[in-house]
This record gives sequence, structure tokens and C-alpha cells, in this order.
Amino acid sequence: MVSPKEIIGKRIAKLFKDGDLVNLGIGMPTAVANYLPNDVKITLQSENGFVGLGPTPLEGQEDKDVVNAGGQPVTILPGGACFDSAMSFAIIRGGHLAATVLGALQVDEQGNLANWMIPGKMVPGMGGAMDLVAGARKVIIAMEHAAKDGSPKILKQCTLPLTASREVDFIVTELGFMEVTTEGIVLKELAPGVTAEDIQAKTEAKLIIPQTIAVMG
Amino acid sequence: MVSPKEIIGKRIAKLFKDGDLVNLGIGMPTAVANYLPNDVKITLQSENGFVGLGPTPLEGQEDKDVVNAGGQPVTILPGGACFDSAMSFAIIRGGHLAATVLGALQVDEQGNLANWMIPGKMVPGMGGAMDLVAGARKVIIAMEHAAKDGSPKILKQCTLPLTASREVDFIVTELGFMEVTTEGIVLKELAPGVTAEDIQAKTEAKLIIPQTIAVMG
Amino acid sequence: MTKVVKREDVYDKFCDGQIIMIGGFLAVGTPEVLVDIMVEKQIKDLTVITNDTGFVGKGTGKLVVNKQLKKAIVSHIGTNQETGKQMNAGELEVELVPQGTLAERIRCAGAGLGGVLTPTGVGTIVEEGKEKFTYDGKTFLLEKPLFADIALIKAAKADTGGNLVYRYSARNFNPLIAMAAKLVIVEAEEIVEEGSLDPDEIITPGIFVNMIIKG
Amino acid sequence: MTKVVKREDVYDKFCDGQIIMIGGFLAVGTPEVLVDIMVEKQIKDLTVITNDTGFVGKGTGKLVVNKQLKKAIVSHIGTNQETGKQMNAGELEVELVPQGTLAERIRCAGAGLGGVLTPTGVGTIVEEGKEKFTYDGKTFLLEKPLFADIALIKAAKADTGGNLVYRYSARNFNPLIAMAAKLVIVEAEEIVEEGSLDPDEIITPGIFVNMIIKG
Repeated sequence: MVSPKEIIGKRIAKLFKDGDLVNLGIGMPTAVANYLPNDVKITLQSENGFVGLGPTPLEGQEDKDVVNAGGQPVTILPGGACFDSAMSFAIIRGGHLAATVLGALQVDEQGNLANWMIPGKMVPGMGGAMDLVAGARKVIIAMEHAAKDGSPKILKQCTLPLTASREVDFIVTELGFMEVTTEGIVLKELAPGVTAEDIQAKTEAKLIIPQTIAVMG
Repeated sequence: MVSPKEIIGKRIAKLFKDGDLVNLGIGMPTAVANYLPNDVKITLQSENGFVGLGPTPLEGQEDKDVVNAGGQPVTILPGGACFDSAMSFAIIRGGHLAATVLGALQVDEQGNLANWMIPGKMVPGMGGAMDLVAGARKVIIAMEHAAKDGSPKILKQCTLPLTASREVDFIVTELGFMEVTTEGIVLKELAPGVTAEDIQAKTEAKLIIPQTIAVMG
Repeated sequence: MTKVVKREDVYDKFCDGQIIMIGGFLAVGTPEVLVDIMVEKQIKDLTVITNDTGFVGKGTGKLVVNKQLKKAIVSHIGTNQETGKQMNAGELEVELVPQGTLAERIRCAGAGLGGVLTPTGVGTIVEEGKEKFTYDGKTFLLEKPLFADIALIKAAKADTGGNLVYRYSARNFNPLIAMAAKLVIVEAEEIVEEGSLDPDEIITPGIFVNMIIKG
Repeated sequence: MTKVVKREDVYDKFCDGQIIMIGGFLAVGTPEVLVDIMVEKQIKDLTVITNDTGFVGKGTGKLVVNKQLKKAIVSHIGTNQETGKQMNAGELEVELVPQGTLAERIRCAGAGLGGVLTPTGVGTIVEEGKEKFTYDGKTFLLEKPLFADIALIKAAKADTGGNLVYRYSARNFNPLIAMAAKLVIVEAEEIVEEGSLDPDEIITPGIFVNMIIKG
């Protein structure tokens, strides 16, 4: 069986074009790198201070000074470059990222995103997320369609504190591929075997459903 | 005979303490570096992008990429460091310079300085002067006391467009050493053979003249 | 004239109530020896400005666990459960700042700027209490400088004059905080003679640095 | 995939009316070959953003002499008498910007900031038409970003992916303008293979660079 991670990762990978500079968030978004077509080479940024983020090093080959934004050991590919945090966020805020891929707690039909705190429960801080969402040219949300308890995460209006207002462009879940437009969330593609009714049932926001919907894959 | 340049340069050199970071303007201010006491080592900044400004290279030893802010070939001393213009002016604006030494067209008793244009006649631009005067911890004016036609340059109020408002701390000329205070310009020292009456006669601003005035040297 | 000092010279500089900037990102590029000196001296009521509060036993996290902080100005506290616990108990004030905004606010202090306009945080709780500007259809928040009494830097290499180079992702906030504090103390993995670094490879010029210890 | 291109590929990118940033300080660090291409193509009505207008036969000065500029946004024009002459004759608009403010305005564009507050120029004619802010007893001017269509960079060394290093005082505005333009063209004294530069020595990451020619 194909995992949600693979379904989502493969679809997002198709959104990139050769040469794009991209920032992938921790968790599900990181997996996107594994599903890039062979003819598309993207450059990854790590907001703690470099471009040219490469794969996890072999055991014993870790360098204490080369970690990703989650603090995990990674590598820097040939052609990579290091910089300080001001430059790193100049890249992010200045529109130099083709896209950022992030997880979400909630996203809504205005393109609002909440992914950094649950008041009174979980307050990790926004880290670089607010800058990424405000600055990247495309904001792509990669997440499982519903919360663990089955409650919807794609809402009419976010109830948690926002990460940014009206910045989300695409939402990709194991059920479908959606685009956030000024009219609302348009259902563009459905995962194999999923119907428009299925996905709407797990979504609080009213999806805009075109006559024909492509199959995601 | 001792030149005005030497008199002025020697007095200003005494204002520095060991380890100071200083920016010297083009012309008369540059000469200050020649008169430092042996036990005082200052570091010079060149606003086009480095610290550790050294002397003019020997003929034939010039490097096309090592020039001062006047475009003249210079050297970078061991321990010097290069940076871009944003960093250079971060150093200047951020209060990291102990002092800047600049020439003046006019200076007045409020500490205003005019040294960058004569409307309709000479408009070279301010270059880095406005940042230097706004940012350095001490602003020291090095100039001949009067203009070439004998007219005063130390005025009640500047008539030319200002470089900065209320930023000048010291004025050093071939006639004396003056400090700009909130009460006005205080005559602190007189060059050998110069009287308070002499210097006041060549100054439009009313100098504050203490009971005893030291000899400049 | 060398800026290399002894551990006790550094020890003497810390006292209760100081505002201290600390380099590092999840403890990578954090000067652990300098943090340990603060832990040993038991100074209290500190305000710390740093990217994150590290881990329970690592980086700035050691100061949190030891209850030496009054306030933390940071972008992230999620990797150190002790920070959240003290925050919820009202023992520690936490000001959460978006990471890029944190970088710019520190840079403003070092660069003599009164603030920057950033789009980050518009429409979120980050904008509370801040002036907003809209022009050409874009909205920005005015974010103001952050200054410190002491900055604690981790460098890969320092020359005796204080010129610094960093390694890979250990650079992060170190070059920024080096410009924004009254006293700048460096912990260097390697110390070389002044003049042995290429002027073009130096990231932090020695003019910003006051003291260096071997880390 | 190399970013190294032919002279004619660069030639094709220029057209009348563009806003062009040019690196260099009194022509040190100015890409003379790229300026010569603009002179050869005779494009007109340009707005140039650069530190100074160089000299009559050198740097940006060549474009002034050839009457290709409509406007110059610069900190200094004193070394090129032709600039002042055209300004006084009303043929060329000159916006004089303090050098540090020019650097920050370009940086704002590259960094996605809506502006900075600077003390530079307060109480002078530079403040005309600008918003002023006073807090904690200090007054600042709001200075806004400067964007360009094309940035012309001079590098000492480029790798084929566009990573750049500079030499000594030839760095100046080059790294700043590399971030603030839609198209970034580099003239490099030396071109090396991607991967042959140390990630820590690179000043301008290749992600900003579109085209490279040998200078």
C-alpha cells in the first residue's frame, strides 16, 4: 500500500521546476525530496544557514556543524554555500524561494495558516515558519487531510493563532490536491479511489468542485 | 615653519586612545595618521569596505582592488578584514567608530556641519559623510580656520546645506582647539603665538573663552 | 596586543540582571564553555536573546534548567520542555519572535538602525502593539532593535585580534550578535596569530571582539 | 548546468528604460565589460543605481558620457564632471543618497523588507518628503527599498553555479545588488567548476545569479 507520505510527496514534487530553490519543513515536507523526477533538480535551503542541503550522512560521517533546521545531521552538496541568519532570512523574506512546503494544524479557505501553537497546550514558537510563509513565492501545505481524531483541518476559518494571513497557495493531502483561490479552495485532483463526496465529508470548508477532476498521481 | 596640517594633525592624534577604531576623511584628516604617538595604535576604517587601512604601497606594488575611499592605492595591514558596503556602514552607523575626522566648509555653534555641497556651484554628493557624522561616537573637524578669501568658516549658523545636525564635538584648526558644547564653542587651547583675540577675529561664532587657555601642541 | 584572556577574566564580567545574547541554533554554534561559566557563577535574572532555548542539558537550555533566566527572547522553545514548563508556571517570561525578525532586530542594534519594516507576522498575534505601515498594497510591521550587555560567540577560528571565521551551520546568529552588544566574548575552537587569516575570509572583523577564550 | 553564457546572450538582455544596478566604488569592483556591452548596444533612458558615477572614461562614467542615463541614484558624483554638467543642464536627474542609506535601501529590496529607520540625514535636505520617527530621544528617517531590473556584478571568482567571491575593496556594493534585481549578471575574473569553492568562503550564493561571463 502506498503511504500518505508517498502520495503527498510525489504530488508536491511535480509542482517544482528545474532549478527551483525550495525550503522543506520538518516531517512530512522533508519527504518531498525523495520523489523528484530525474529531470528536475531543485536546490534546498536550510534556514539555519545554507543552501545545497544534501541527504543524511552515513553513520560515523556526521559533522557536528552541519545540521538541518530540525537539528538533524545532514550534508552540504557540492556548490552549496553557507551564510548567517540575516542572509538566510533575506533569502526567505526576499522572495528568492520558489516555494516552501510546510505542515499545518489548520488551514482555511482564505488561505490562512495555523501551524505554530495551540494556546495552553503546545507553544513551541514559530521559528522560521512565519517568515517562510510570508516570503516564499508559493506556500504549499503538506499534511494528512484530517486530524488524528478525525476532525477536519481544512476549515472555513482557522481557530488557532495564525502563522500568516492569506498566504497559502496549495494544499496537498493523501486524499487530494487543492488550490486556494480568491473564490475559495478548488479541488483540482483526487487520489485514486477517492470521490469528491469523500473529501468534502472530511473538510469543513466548502470545496469548489469543477466538472472534471483529474486523478492525483 | 610648522604647516597647518602638522599642527592640526598632531593635536587630533592626541584625542585617540590605544585601540580606537577611526575613520579619517580625505585630505587634511588623512594626515592625522602620521602624527600618532608611539604608544597609541589605532585601527583605521576605509568606508569602501575594510578595516586595517595601511600606508600607500611602493610604486609598482599597487593592487587594483585595494584602494581607500578616495580611490587611491593603499594597503591592508595584517589583521585587517574586508566586508561589503552594508557591513561597512553598519560599523559607521552603529557607533563602532570611536571617531571620524572630517573637513568642513562651515561648522556652527550648535555643532551643525556643512561639508558636502555649495548649491549651484559644487554638488559632489555626500558619499559616506552623512553616515559618518551621524554614527561616529566623536566627530572631529580638521580644517584651516578661515576660508581662502579670509571669510570665517566657524559661524553662528551654517548657511550651506547641512551634512548633519548637532553632531560636531571638536574643531581643530591651525589656530586652536575648540570643543562644541550645549552652551556654544569653548576655546580650549591656542596654537603658540595666537591670542584669544586673534582667533575670535577670524570666527563669526562668539567663542566661550575660559580664564586660562592651554597651549596647543 | 592579544584579546585572548583567561577563564577568570570572563567569569568576572557576568552579573545578575544582564541582557545576554548567545549564538547558536539548537545548540549548534553555541559557546558551551561560556554558558558553563554562567552556570557556575549562578548569575540570576538574566534576559537571554538567542534563537532557541536548546535542550535540557545543552546550549542555552542549561541556563533554563538552572533557573537563571527572567526572560527569553527567542524564536523557538519546542526542544526544551523545561522552558515551556517555567513559562506556564509564570516563572519565566518568553517573548517569541519570528526567526527572521529576530535576526533583523539584532542587526538593527549593531547597524545603528532604528528598526525595519517586515511583512512577517502581519495578521498574526506578532503584530500586537506594533506600528503598521501599508504602501503599494503591502503591509509591514515596524520591528525595533534588540541590544545586549554581552554577546557570547562560538567561532571555529579566531585570530588574536578577534577576527573570526565560522564553520557551516554553526555560523547562524553569531556574526549578528557580535555587533549588537557592549561586550563581545568569543569561544574559539582554534586560536591563530593575528595576520594569519585572509582579510577576505573573515566573517566577523576583530573590531567587534573584546575577549577570546579557547573552547 | 552551467550559468556561464556568451557575450551575445547578455547583450540580448538590455533594453531602453531599464533600472540597472552596477557594482563598484570609484570603478573598483565595477564590471567594465558589462558596462561596455551597454555602451555598445546604445540603450537609452536608463536609471542607474550605483555608488558613484565613476570617471569620464571608467566605470559607470562611460554611460554618463554616452548620455544613456535618465536618472542616477548615487551617493557621489564628484569624480565625473560630466555628471554634474548634465545635471545642471537638466539632462540627467540625480538623486543623491547617503552611502550607508543606499546600501540599506538596496539590501531592503533583496531581503523583502519594506524599509529601515536610519538616523542618517536627519536635519538635512535628505529628510525632505520622508516620514520621520522619534522614540527614546532619537529621530530616524524611513528609507524605502530600491529594486532593479538587472544587477551587474564584478566578482574575482565565480563557480559555474554562480557562487561568488570578491577581492578586498572590490566587494563593496556587489553582494547587495546581487540580491535586489530580477536578473543578475556576473563578470568574473576567473571561472571555476561548481563545487570547487568552500561553502564558507562564498560571499554571494549562486542562487542569486543568472548569468556569468568571463571578464
